[in-house]
Amino acid sequence: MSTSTTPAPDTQRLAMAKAINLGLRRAMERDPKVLLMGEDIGALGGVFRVTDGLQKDFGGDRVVDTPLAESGIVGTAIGLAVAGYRPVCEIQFDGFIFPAYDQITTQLAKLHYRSRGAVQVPVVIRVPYGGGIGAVEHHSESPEALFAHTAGLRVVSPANPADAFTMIQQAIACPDPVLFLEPKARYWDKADVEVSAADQVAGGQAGLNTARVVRQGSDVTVAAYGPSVATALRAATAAEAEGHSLEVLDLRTISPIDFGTIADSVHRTGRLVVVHEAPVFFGAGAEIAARISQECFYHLEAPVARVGGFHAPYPVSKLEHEYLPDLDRVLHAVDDVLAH
Amino acid sequence: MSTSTTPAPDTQRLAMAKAINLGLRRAMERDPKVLLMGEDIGALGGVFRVTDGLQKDFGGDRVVDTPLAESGIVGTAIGLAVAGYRPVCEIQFDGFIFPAYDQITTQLAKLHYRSRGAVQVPVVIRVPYGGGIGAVEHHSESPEALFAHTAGLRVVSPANPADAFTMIQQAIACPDPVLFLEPKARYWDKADVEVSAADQVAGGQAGLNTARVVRQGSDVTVAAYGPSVATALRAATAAEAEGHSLEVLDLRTISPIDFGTIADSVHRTGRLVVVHEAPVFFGAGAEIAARISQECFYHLEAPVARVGGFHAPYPVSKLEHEYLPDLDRVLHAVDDVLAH
Amino acid sequence: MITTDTTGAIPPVGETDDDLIQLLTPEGERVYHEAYTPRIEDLDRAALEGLYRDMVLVRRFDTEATSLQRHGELGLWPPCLGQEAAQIGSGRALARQDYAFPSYRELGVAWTRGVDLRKVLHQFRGEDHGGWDPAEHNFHLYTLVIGSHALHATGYAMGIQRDGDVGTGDPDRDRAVVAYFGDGATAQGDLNEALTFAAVNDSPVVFFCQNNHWAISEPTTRQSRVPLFHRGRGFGIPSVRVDGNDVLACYAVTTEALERARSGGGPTFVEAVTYRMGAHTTSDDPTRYRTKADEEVWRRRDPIDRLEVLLRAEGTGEEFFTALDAEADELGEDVRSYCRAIPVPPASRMFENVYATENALVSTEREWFTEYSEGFLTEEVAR
Amino acid sequence: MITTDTTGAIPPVGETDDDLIQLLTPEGERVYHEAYTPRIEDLDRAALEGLYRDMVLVRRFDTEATSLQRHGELGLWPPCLGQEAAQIGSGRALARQDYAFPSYRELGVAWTRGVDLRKVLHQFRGEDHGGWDPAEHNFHLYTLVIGSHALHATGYAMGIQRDGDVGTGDPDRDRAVVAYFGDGATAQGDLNEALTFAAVNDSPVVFFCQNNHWAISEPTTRQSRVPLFHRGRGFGIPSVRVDGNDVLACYAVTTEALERARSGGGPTFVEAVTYRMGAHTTSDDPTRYRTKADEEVWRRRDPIDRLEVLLRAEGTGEEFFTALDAEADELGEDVRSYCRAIPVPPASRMFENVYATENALVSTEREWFTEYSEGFLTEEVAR
Ligand SMILES: Cc1ncc(C[n+]2csc(CCOP(=O)(O)OP(=O)(O)O)c2C)c(N)n1
Ligand SMILES: Cc1ncc(C[n+]2csc(CCOP(=O)(O)OP(=O)(O)O)c2C)c(N)n1
Ligand SMILES: [Mg+2]
Ligand SMILES: [Mg+2]
Repeated sequence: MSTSTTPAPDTQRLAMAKAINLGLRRAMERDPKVLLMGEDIGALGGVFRVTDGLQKDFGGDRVVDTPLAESGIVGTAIGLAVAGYRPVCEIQFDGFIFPAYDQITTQLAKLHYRSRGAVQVPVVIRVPYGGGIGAVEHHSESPEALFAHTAGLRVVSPANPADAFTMIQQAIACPDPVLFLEPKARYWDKADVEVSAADQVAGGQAGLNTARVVRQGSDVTVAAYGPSVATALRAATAAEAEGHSLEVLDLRTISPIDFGTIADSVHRTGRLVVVHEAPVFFGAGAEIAARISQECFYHLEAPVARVGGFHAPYPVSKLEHEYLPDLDRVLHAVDDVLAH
Repeated sequence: MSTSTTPAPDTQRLAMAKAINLGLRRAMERDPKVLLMGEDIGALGGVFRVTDGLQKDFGGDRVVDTPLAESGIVGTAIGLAVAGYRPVCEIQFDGFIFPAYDQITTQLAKLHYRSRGAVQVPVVIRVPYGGGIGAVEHHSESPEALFAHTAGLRVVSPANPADAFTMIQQAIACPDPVLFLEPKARYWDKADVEVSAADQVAGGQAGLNTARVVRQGSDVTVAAYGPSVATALRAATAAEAEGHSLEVLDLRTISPIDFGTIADSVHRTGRLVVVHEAPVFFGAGAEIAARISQECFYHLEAPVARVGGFHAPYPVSKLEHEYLPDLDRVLHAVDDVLAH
Repeated sequence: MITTDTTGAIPPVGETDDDLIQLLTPEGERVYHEAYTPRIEDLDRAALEGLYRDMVLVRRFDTEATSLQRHGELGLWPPCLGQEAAQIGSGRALARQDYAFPSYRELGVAWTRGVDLRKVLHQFRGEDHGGWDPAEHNFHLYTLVIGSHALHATGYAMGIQRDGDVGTGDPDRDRAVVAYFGDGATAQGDLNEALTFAAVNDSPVVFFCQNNHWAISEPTTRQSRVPLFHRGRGFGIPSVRVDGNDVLACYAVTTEALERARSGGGPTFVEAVTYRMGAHTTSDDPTRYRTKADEEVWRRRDPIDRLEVLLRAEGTGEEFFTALDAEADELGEDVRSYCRAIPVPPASRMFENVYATENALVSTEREWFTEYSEGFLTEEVAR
Repeated sequence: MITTDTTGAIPPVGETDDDLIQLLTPEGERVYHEAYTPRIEDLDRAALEGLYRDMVLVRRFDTEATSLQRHGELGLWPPCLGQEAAQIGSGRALARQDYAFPSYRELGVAWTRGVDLRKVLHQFRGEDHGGWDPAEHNFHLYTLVIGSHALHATGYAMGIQRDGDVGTGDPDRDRAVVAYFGDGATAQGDLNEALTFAAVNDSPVVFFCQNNHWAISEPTTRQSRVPLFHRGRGFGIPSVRVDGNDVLACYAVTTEALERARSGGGPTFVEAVTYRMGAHTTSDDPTRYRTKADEEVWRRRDPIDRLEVLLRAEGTGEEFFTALDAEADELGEDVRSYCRAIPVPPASRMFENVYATENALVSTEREWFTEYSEGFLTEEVAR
């Protein structure tokens, strides 16, 4: 269904929410088996309007307003996938994915394995995640570590509109189930997106496997993903003023993790700070610190620092900016690793 | 309700399943608010017979055969706790806890916090976990990391009958919710249990907070918990024959982790191997390696080694002994850290 | 299900109106019902005026909260506009010792439980996840994860059974629980598991479903093929459908259900057919999924208007309404000043009550944070 | 619910027997039913003999598997003993293009889908998590997490709708799905969510509940106050209760339900009242929770015996039974030798099919394991 002629580059300035919307549209145009399911994704276009206009154009059978039941959404998506469809589920907020936890971890993640490859379940689960938008309880969580421990699932998170546009299409094209975490605080950030590249990039899987160096530097490596990449980049700018050169990595994928790119960078800088919003305890930073401490044992000049949420439920919104790792917390960690 | 006279020590030789049974009995005798809930725990005494005889002695209102619904079990236990009860839920097998995941992580773990201390939910969730018994799918999993990331829950696992007897009573006495992971492969292991100590030990909380050195050594620290402690001890014996002195720690608690005891040991040995059955990727070993690599940066003579399950669903039982970390895998890691 | 006729007779509510219990029509006329009229015989005029006052004050508070959100004083507000009869009628049926588990829109129920409504603002201002002590009012905290509290309610009811506070015949002792939830919640597994647990244990719990026709943008037809009270019957639970905009009928059916529960008859399922007259929350935009005409139909079925007609017909004088207006105005002003004065909590609050016991990890992180914040302050000062 | 009278007339099944559809009594006599007798008119004697053969061979296989477990050749076996009529009757109603989602006891259904039953042994020998290609037989893998596959079945049915294979009138095209589950499963949230999704989408799925009176040690009264087919009705789904030990009635009601589904009429809920004559699995000990007398009552309602009586009464000769015995014996012997010959899979299998695509983490771990195992071999050789 993809054309072999390369269209002239077509660049649009898009907010991330809109970039995902366009990526979904491209995927639906390309493959009639792609369908969207979730609560309020039809006429309303989703609470973040990510599916805006899609039901109008593709109809209620392909953009399905489901009953209010997350386990039901993922469970029926599995059945649809067995029947040859490529369902893209929307979970309305991070905190509401847990009723579907059993279907995701014991069913979706394992069906390919337990059928010894006979059954593929190319289900994508889109989740607006992370904090910073002043929301009430259960609307600001970062659950990635709770899924990355389970084999069979891919866990990814774009940090900018261009990656969001590409990666959502790669996720849909991928034969594995993908948990697609959308940093909701970044939904309105705008950037140039090369929308003509859709067909080519969607074929590849780079965004689902590899990290990317988004700023080069020589003193300290700062590895982040999703909403924290912007924080890391701001920290790098601020550090520069103080004479420190930070290399910023956008990990993009949390399962698998592209350890190679991290190790390469650490071989050069000798220092690593990992940043994420999720609690530090048992978070992605633990896995990264463990692995890099091992692989770069003789290169690390300071212990790997982890900057993230505290071991406490996500706080009330009036306190979330104390809870979330911000510019200052990242710089504090940078100072720490440099002091070693 | 506890008496102040200390009875003469009374030691019985008990299998772990029986030790837990006796611990439950003591807790129920001591506090009429303690009640047990789960599938098949009444007349059948549970599929592992851990609740054997308790319904007969305490009645169907205190040993409740519930409908077949794990979310319902934990959800109603929360309500019972709000009403002043201390429910002890049994989840029949590790692989069946996930339908209750939402109730455990978004409700049980958070109620004390969100009510700013007004509501306590002293619910214990008992789960036979881990592999090695030749079972079919979903009956051999080690889900501890999937719960330790969530604040508000305590996650513990006894490794021997004496701790099992004490810790189950401490868990029930604890005002926090506790995930109590029982290493099912060790249910039939027997040891001497000082059963007269019940009242005293149940008052304390040591088993819910601290690790224990179960074998002293000087070359390498091996930290394990639950079913892997026996493996670590066997490895220590084997290593001794080859001239290596291993110090074995029984962590006992996975949330919180007693980093102090681990760091103390590593300060002496300079080397650490962490062993658990759960997959290594995002497992408890990651958190331990990350923290110890930081705290003992100048004491570690080799990177922390992690020995555990692979990033794959738990395999068929004919292959589980290839999957599970065994004596040889532990020794292999010991050799590795010693070779550094 | 939605009728768009906005003229002439007010269309009947719902599809299977034969089943709908109604004691007060939208036009404000009493309807006689053999089983339920006797249950409101104790409601004299003062009591009716009390119910009216409840609804008016709750609506005023609710309207103020919505406008506080518009002015940036609250992060979010889920209005209960239009659902006052369902909430006040059922809430006033509860005895002091009964217990209610709300969802997140039960402002009216909170009022009947004696909760200072201003406490409800804290959560939506982002200052507290709760705001009141549940035990003080026998009114649980709001639960935002749809459906999950129905299990808590059922468990609490199982606790009442174990306390022996069911079927003793002592009106001060026997107790029951009410779980409040919406039409959307009926699709959740947890809600259905609660029905199973309550049914097989004969637990004293009333499942009070406010079918307000919408779960955000989805009409009730996306959650069920048939009226929702059928659901309860499928679990062997006595179930009734009531006009949720009729405060008298809501009071009557809840009274009956609570009596059944307290006396050992087990659970009841109530479907109160009402309408969410406002947006889902202040973040929502209903124009995307429903028409003004639909809303207009339901405006004409307003729960407060019809009781006013009845009261006036039965002799309540203008003074009552004037005095109530003044009381509402006062309440409104007070709410605004109270809300603006809610202080930002100290950052250390983040680390409090994570556990009920000392926890080494929390202590370590709190200490780090304190040092970090202080160092930060020092730095700032130094600059 | 359990009757302990073991003499005299065989007690009727269930509590509300008026509702129970039965076409063949435990005594082997035909019962006329206006709606359902016409649905078995196409079953001539050869067809009845076929159903009988199905049940006998499945039972023999099942008995062999139980005994293989006792001899240590299988890790576990969940016998379907006593449930043959429910499984064969419903399974034979399926068309080739229909799809079935079993739980873990549906040996009889597997047989009707053309699955080589020996493949089912692999899972219980601990050699495979599955054992067959679902697409080859339109028979999904066993699902051990209770209730979860009901959602998969519903989703598959939603796929059929999107394929346009419902209501075309073309008997080779229209398709439907059957979800098999037990009485215990009705308590799970997922099962109830499946009923909601199927109902609001009018999806072509039959919910076939084998109420075998037990969920391990818990009687059905711990899962429901009322007969389980009420549950379906609560969701607005047409629901029937059938004698699950009557292969003819099971065939008839499933045929009707599938027709409704294929023609666009949406889901049906079937409660087949049967009995788990054996242990829950070979690990279970039913003497702890039920009496021999209870079991004896149900032995007298055996689904195979009653069809034998009918067949003999309607002219099937001894040769048929003798030949079938021989066939069963042959099958039994073959099963034993097959089972013992199942090879232990290579350890590398652990790393296969974790993902459908290349995954760096899996590759790294597989490589490590290969090296580690080889090193180990080398060491062994060296010693
Ligand atoms: C488990 C879960 N999923 C999704 C949401 C997001 N959400 C909040 S309210 C709502 C609709 C609820 O509808 P209903 O139950 O009818 O109650 P109403 O809002 O109408 O009072 C949704 C989908 C949630 N809070 N919890
Ligand atoms: C979610 C889940 N919880 C618990 C179990 C353990 N378990 C296996 S079978 C069973 C009883 C099932 O009863 P029922 O649904 O009536 O089916 P039957 O075994 O009678 O065929 C239980 C509790 C499970 N497999 N899955
Ligand atoms: Mg609603
Ligand atoms: Mg059963």
